[in-house]
Amino acid sequence: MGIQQPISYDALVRRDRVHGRLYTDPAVFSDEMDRIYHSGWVFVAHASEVPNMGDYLRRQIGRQPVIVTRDAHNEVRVLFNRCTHRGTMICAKERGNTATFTCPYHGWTFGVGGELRGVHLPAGMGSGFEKSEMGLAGPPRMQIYRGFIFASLAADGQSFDDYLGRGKELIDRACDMSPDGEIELSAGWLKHRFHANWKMIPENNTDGYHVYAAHASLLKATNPFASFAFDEDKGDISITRDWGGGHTEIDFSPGYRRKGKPFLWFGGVSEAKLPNYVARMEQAYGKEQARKSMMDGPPHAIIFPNLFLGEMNISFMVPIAANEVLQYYTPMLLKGAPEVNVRALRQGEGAMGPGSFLLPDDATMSERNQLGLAAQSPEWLDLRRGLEREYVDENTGLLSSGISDEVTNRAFWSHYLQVMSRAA
Amino acid sequence: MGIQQPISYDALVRRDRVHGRLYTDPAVFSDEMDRIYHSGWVFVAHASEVPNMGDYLRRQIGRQPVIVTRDAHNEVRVLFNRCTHRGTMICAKERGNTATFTCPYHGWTFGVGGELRGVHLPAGMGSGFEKSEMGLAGPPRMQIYRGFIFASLAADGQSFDDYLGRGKELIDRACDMSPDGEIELSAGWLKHRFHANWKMIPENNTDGYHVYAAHASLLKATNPFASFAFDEDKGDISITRDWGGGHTEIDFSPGYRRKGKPFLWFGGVSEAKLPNYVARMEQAYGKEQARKSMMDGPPHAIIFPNLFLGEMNISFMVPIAANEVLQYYTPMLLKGAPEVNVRALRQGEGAMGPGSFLLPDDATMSERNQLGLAAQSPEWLDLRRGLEREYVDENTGLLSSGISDEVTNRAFWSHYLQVMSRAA
Amino acid sequence: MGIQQPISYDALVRRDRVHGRLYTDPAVFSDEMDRIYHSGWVFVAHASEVPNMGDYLRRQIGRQPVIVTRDAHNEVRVLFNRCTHRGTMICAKERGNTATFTCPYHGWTFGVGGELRGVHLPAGMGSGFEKSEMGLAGPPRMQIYRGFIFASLAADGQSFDDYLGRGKELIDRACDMSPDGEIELSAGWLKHRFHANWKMIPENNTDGYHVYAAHASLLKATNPFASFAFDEDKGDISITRDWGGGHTEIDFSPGYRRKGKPFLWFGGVSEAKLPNYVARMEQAYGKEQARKSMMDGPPHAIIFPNLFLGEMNISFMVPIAANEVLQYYTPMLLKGAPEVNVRALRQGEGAMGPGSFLLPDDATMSERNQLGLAAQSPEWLDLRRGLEREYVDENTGLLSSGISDEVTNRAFWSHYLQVMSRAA
Amino acid sequence: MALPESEMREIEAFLIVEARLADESRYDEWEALWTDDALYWVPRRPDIDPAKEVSHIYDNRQRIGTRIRQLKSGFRHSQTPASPMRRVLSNIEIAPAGAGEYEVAANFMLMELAIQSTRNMNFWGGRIQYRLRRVDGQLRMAVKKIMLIDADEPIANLAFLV
Amino acid sequence: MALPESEMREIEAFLIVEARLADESRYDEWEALWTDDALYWVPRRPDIDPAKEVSHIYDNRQRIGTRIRQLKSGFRHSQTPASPMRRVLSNIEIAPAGAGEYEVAANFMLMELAIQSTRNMNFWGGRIQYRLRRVDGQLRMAVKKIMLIDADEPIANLAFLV
Amino acid sequence: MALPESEMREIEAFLIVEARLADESRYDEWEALWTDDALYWVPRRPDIDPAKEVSHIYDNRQRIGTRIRQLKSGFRHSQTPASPMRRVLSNIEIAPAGAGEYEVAANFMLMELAIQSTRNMNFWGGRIQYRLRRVDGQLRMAVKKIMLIDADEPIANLAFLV
Ligand code: FES
Ligand code: FES
Ligand code: FES
Ligand SMILES: [Fe+3]
Ligand SMILES: [Fe+3]
Ligand SMILES: [Fe+3]
Repeated sequence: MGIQQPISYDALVRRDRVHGRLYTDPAVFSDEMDRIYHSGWVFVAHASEVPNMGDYLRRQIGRQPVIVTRDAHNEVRVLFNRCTHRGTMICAKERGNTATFTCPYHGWTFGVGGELRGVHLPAGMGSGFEKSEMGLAGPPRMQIYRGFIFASLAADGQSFDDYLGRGKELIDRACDMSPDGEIELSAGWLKHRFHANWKMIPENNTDGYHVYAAHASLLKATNPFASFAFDEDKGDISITRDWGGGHTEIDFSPGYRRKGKPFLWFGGVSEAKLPNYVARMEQAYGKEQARKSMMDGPPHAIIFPNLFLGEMNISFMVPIAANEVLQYYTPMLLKGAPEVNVRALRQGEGAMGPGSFLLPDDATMSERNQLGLAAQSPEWLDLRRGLEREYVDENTGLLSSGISDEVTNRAFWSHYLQVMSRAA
Repeated sequence: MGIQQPISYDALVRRDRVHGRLYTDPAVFSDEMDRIYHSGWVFVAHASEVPNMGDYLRRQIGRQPVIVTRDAHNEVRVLFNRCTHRGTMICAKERGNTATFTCPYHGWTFGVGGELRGVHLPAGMGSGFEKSEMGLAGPPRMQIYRGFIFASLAADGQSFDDYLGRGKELIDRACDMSPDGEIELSAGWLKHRFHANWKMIPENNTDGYHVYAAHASLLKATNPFASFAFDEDKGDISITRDWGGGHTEIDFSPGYRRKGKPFLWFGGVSEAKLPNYVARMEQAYGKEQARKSMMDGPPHAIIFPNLFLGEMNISFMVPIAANEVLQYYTPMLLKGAPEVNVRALRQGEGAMGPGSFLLPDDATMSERNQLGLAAQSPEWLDLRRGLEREYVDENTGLLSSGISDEVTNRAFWSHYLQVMSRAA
Repeated sequence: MGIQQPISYDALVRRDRVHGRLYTDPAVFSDEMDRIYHSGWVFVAHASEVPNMGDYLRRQIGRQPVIVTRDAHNEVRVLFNRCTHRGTMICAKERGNTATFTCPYHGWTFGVGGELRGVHLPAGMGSGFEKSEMGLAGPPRMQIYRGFIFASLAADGQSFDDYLGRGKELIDRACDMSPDGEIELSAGWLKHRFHANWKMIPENNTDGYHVYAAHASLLKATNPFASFAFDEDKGDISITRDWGGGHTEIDFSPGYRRKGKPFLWFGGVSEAKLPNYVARMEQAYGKEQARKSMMDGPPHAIIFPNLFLGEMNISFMVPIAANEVLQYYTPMLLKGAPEVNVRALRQGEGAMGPGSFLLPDDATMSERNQLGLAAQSPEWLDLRRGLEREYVDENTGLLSSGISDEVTNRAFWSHYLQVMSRAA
Repeated sequence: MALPESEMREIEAFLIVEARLADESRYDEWEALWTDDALYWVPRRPDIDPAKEVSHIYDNRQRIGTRIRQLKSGFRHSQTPASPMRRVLSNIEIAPAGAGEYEVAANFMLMELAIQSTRNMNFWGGRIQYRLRRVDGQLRMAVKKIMLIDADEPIANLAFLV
Repeated sequence: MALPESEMREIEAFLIVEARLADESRYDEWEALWTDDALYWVPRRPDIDPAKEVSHIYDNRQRIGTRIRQLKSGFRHSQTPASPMRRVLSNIEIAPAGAGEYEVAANFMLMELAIQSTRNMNFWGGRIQYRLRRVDGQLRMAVKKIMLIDADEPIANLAFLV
Repeated sequence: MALPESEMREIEAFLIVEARLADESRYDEWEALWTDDALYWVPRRPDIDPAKEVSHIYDNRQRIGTRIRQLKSGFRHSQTPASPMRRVLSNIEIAPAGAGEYEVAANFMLMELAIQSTRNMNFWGGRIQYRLRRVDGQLRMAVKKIMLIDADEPIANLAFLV
């Protein structure tokens, strides 16, 4: 073990393969925190999680604790969970509603907007002390798109529009499943911890190739109808897409369309069971667009690096170490669609979370992936599936291929290489 | 993550602030072990813990295990808990009395003074083998001041007198609470583990500013009298002091004096309840000095880096990692004052240890401090309280200020910077 | 903590002593993985553990997971437990029998010989994809000597013959305890975890000096006969040997011979209790050689770096970290000797494993050794025992000395230095 | 109020059998303990409204069936091989709930060895509320609500029978 | 010697209720279980003399009151929010001690989630000796002595009701 | 089938005493609980054949004696000092086995503090099968088979009385 050299990522990421070290080396993880999580744009929370003035919740941006609040001007704020006096974590509760945060150590009081309200025995701070300069810090950049809150810990760098890019279309499709055009993340989060590298999650979430093997047990356990999600022939015609910027998708809609029935993405519930939803959607978007939404369903897509639009669920991920990660899940509730939401809760329990029918097997795959990578031969992971048959789709203009092809993984890695190659 | 550079501490410690990295970076912790704990003077134990010939107990000096013994010449010895044959820890029991330590691995026997007594099958060791050269090693330097045992693992460097400096006056005040001028640490140690950096403990212990917020629950729970220790107006007139060399104090005596009643530092017990103590003190020190001691009480002070004179308790601390520390506490029993000691036990249980009314909240503050420092904005911890109003007190010649001012923390850090700036 | 320099091992390993850092420094451990476990020859398993076609079991080579199988050609194979597609650990079960391994992630199927059998939706892999190139990888070099499977993860380097050297004679002696010349490791493995450096195990296993102290409790608990293994006078005449290449032995046979009774190595069971064994041995090897084997017993020897021939037990060790190791044990069953084997099981339980009468004390010694080495004085471990009286034995031509001498430990370290001094 | 001793022993014995069948992944026998109106519930917090919030598990009788079929499929990778585990049940409180029903509560701790992946030992603990009912003289389980101490923290796979 | 079954059940039920009130940080109800001469004791070693050595907790009735007021103040930061926890009580041994008193012992394990700071799960375990007394027909707790296995090791905050 | 309550309490009390004597390393009293044909068994897997496979512990009465003498020798370094520990026994199932014998099973968890070396807290858990026999009116232990959850994983020293 000699001197530690900077890592050259272009030697580890190739068009058709990536090196195992990227998942196992703590030095790579440290670089990722610097270059991706502590400077680039990351998903933090959704505005519907803090609907009312004074609402707050705790999150992480990379390894750094933040509080998301709704301030006195009814604005969403992201604040570091660190007192400006001596650095104490001011908020221990995971969520709640408050007028102020009082630091338990010396009693400084901050407003929900982060402004410093009160200092115990203020005279002692001296003449140079300006409360206005001592409010809670926040990320230099924060942007909200249709309720999705993103932040960057770097003052400069890629613009938000450039970062999100065509990922907006994916978020639009999710939100437009609601007759009011709004989603609500009010069902609470299921939280999952496993011993794998964080990158396995965005890779896995839009990997269509693993379904038949990794989720074989569910195919066997459920009747043909319920297992429609895994219908073989649909498999053939569903599509993996590279949306640019590391954003990726599996588009199941071609399969649904071929069957010609709506709501196949929703357990195939009949329209008759959702009369108000159908009516409100047609009212809101017109019959044609409403039909299209109900036929195609919400997106199944990754927004780089840590957000997963999982059809009727929203998920995000928190990297802990090279070999440990947290994944959070919640049903995507649709404003103005109570009929849908009660079903979405039960469907979410079936699909997502440590006790569900799907995610535990994905978590085990990721853990076994991590364990396997301790073996150093072969050195590389193979990413060539579909390289020879991927194509640019004329309707979308996106690099695309069949569901079982690794278009999405290559899309993730090519963007990863670009980001990691920027000097920290 | 590139090449690891030596850390320049003067960039991280400023007069009015310190950088968060000092609490979180394992490389800083490693430097601290080298420069403070494994070369400077540190408190190890008190002679009263090994009163009789053959008594021993285990301790740590930084990360290194030692045994403190009372040898056959009735001298206190500090010995490394490592067999000179193959390095086995020879003493596993935490304390006891013995004539010899027998290494369990190959049976070498050492006297309580560390001398090698017996070697199994000695002939095999060869002609060059001299028992006299193979006794247990000890720290190159060890000094005892009024029973307080300090050691340095460096043969050269700052002298003990220079290290302890005016800290002697603080130790004197503690010991002179006993009519015999001796304290006895025979009540056993409460041991506390928490996930925070060790430096938060000396900082916290002489931080007068945190009492109103961090210990608000005790103020609310106890009746005015019992809560005298936190009396507002006393707060205003108690004093924080920089004793030099990183030693710091909160002097509560001005508050006691103003009330004009003795023993306010001892739950305000009436003299009538301690007739023999009062008599013996006056006998021993003369009425005036005795009155003064009973009025002012024992010191509330830090001896750098790891000893806390906590009024009627003694405490020390063991650093484990950048984010983990142990704290030990025991009531300070006074030789010749049984009336006092039985009360001191109960008072100690109220104030100190993981189950007490005070320390759990301090531990939680330190842990939340550590958690908050994971957020990297602001980068600095603020230490400016009282900078503009601190003054040199004419009686003591010490830099001083009101109880809520950070004189003590600045005193800790300026000494820390000096020590850490010495090349390892 | 400055820049990390390469470690010069010749400064840490001397003829008569070794430096404590070799046991505690993670950088040393990392070098050991590179230079010993991930490039040199190491014991992996025994062929009798996979007797039938399709049998498999999991092992580690250093930090890397492998599967040992019996393939379709009835050949023993060592394969990395890592799918060639995306690196998933393909085999989670510890042992079993199978025709194929199916990767749970995307369903690729491999034969027990490692060959890639089936790929789900193979077309997607493209024209360049050759199944024949995508079989499970294995160590570049693998050799079996009398059923003992060794592997090297380096394509080049020391030859197997050169590595095993005269260690073959030790393995021969073990196997020749069976009338059929074969041992069978079918009794299952006891697995032991403790917090010590891996090197303490080969050192301890052929350290004759520790028996009287470390195992004093067994001497006291057992009656003279059963405790024969520790008979004082035998101690004096048993011999420690350096077999070269880091292989070491304690030869107890001189003690047995002096007593002139066979099977003293086997609890002193009388021949009358093992009539068939005695008969079959004489038949197989001739009366003289059979008598010799039954008199001298199986070897008590270390094959560098991780195999222990522990008389009627076989043991190997898995390094986990600088301060953590696993040790595995199983009785050495003798093909064609059922009378012996049932006793060997009970004898193994007495001697080996976390619940036995011997190994728990060795494990505690190693843990206490590790704890003691945290103290940094003296810096060195003493290895001089017998340096002045060791001699080259004319019969064997081996450097030898009495049982209590550290010939074996010096032999381990001199080989260690040679291996570690090779640039990684 | 107080039930006869024999009835308390009978109920305790039922809980112990249910725990053993779960510990040993005896799927069919465990499934057979349920009533038709079964609810197998692992909420994120003890007090959530399942009509508004998501739970880790909220299985009706049909979904319990699916869960068991999945576990028996041989491809439930997160339980292949099944985790060796044992749980201790204690602090049992029993109250009659009329019509041959009982409200029962107990605390538990469960050690689960994740041999299908990390081989880590996972520690689970919390409180269980059962609703038991006598059906044709036999005790059956109508509700099992497992309130994990760390249900609202990031937890490991919960793919075994908890 | 042997108590009637009903009396043993009554005593066991009392211990179970006491444990539940502690687990759920139901401070007032828990405080109400104590007699006036209460002793709530967590020694550093089972056998120490409290007149000579210090304990983690050595509360008389008044100090129990202070402890409860502190916990209820809303500012006991080391229990704000209160730790979610559950304990299993077992190996219960009951002996009559005359005059409506009972000497009771049990082993326990407790999982405590430190959500006010690290969110670590802390594991506590040991043996408890109780002295129970019948007061106006009701069982009350006169002594609860909790002997933690690691009482003499460095331990985490013990600010909850153990 | 169902035993009288008093007999069940008697058997439970025996198990609790056996556990306490083991927890407290009271070696002689523990040894005295065994019958002459004793088997103290910690298998590597619940179902192994001891004639073909090795176990962690497979002590007959004589070997139990040796084990106790070793522990009492003062030189059993792996238990010097002895580990402080406590175990919880629960899920007790009792079946008469004729001729004054009983087949008993229970689950357990044990916290053991390795103060002789690392001072780590070790967590042990599993299922125990006992064979009890009435000898001269007293219950005695003929078989204690401890099936550790992680018996086939690398485990820490098992030198204490499990
Ligand atoms: S650290 Fe927040 S008020 Fe001092
Ligand atoms: S290590 Fe102490 S006698 Fe050998
Ligand atoms: S990782 Fe094995 S089949 Fe894909
Ligand atoms: Fe999946
Ligand atoms: Fe404080
Ligand atoms: Fe040994």
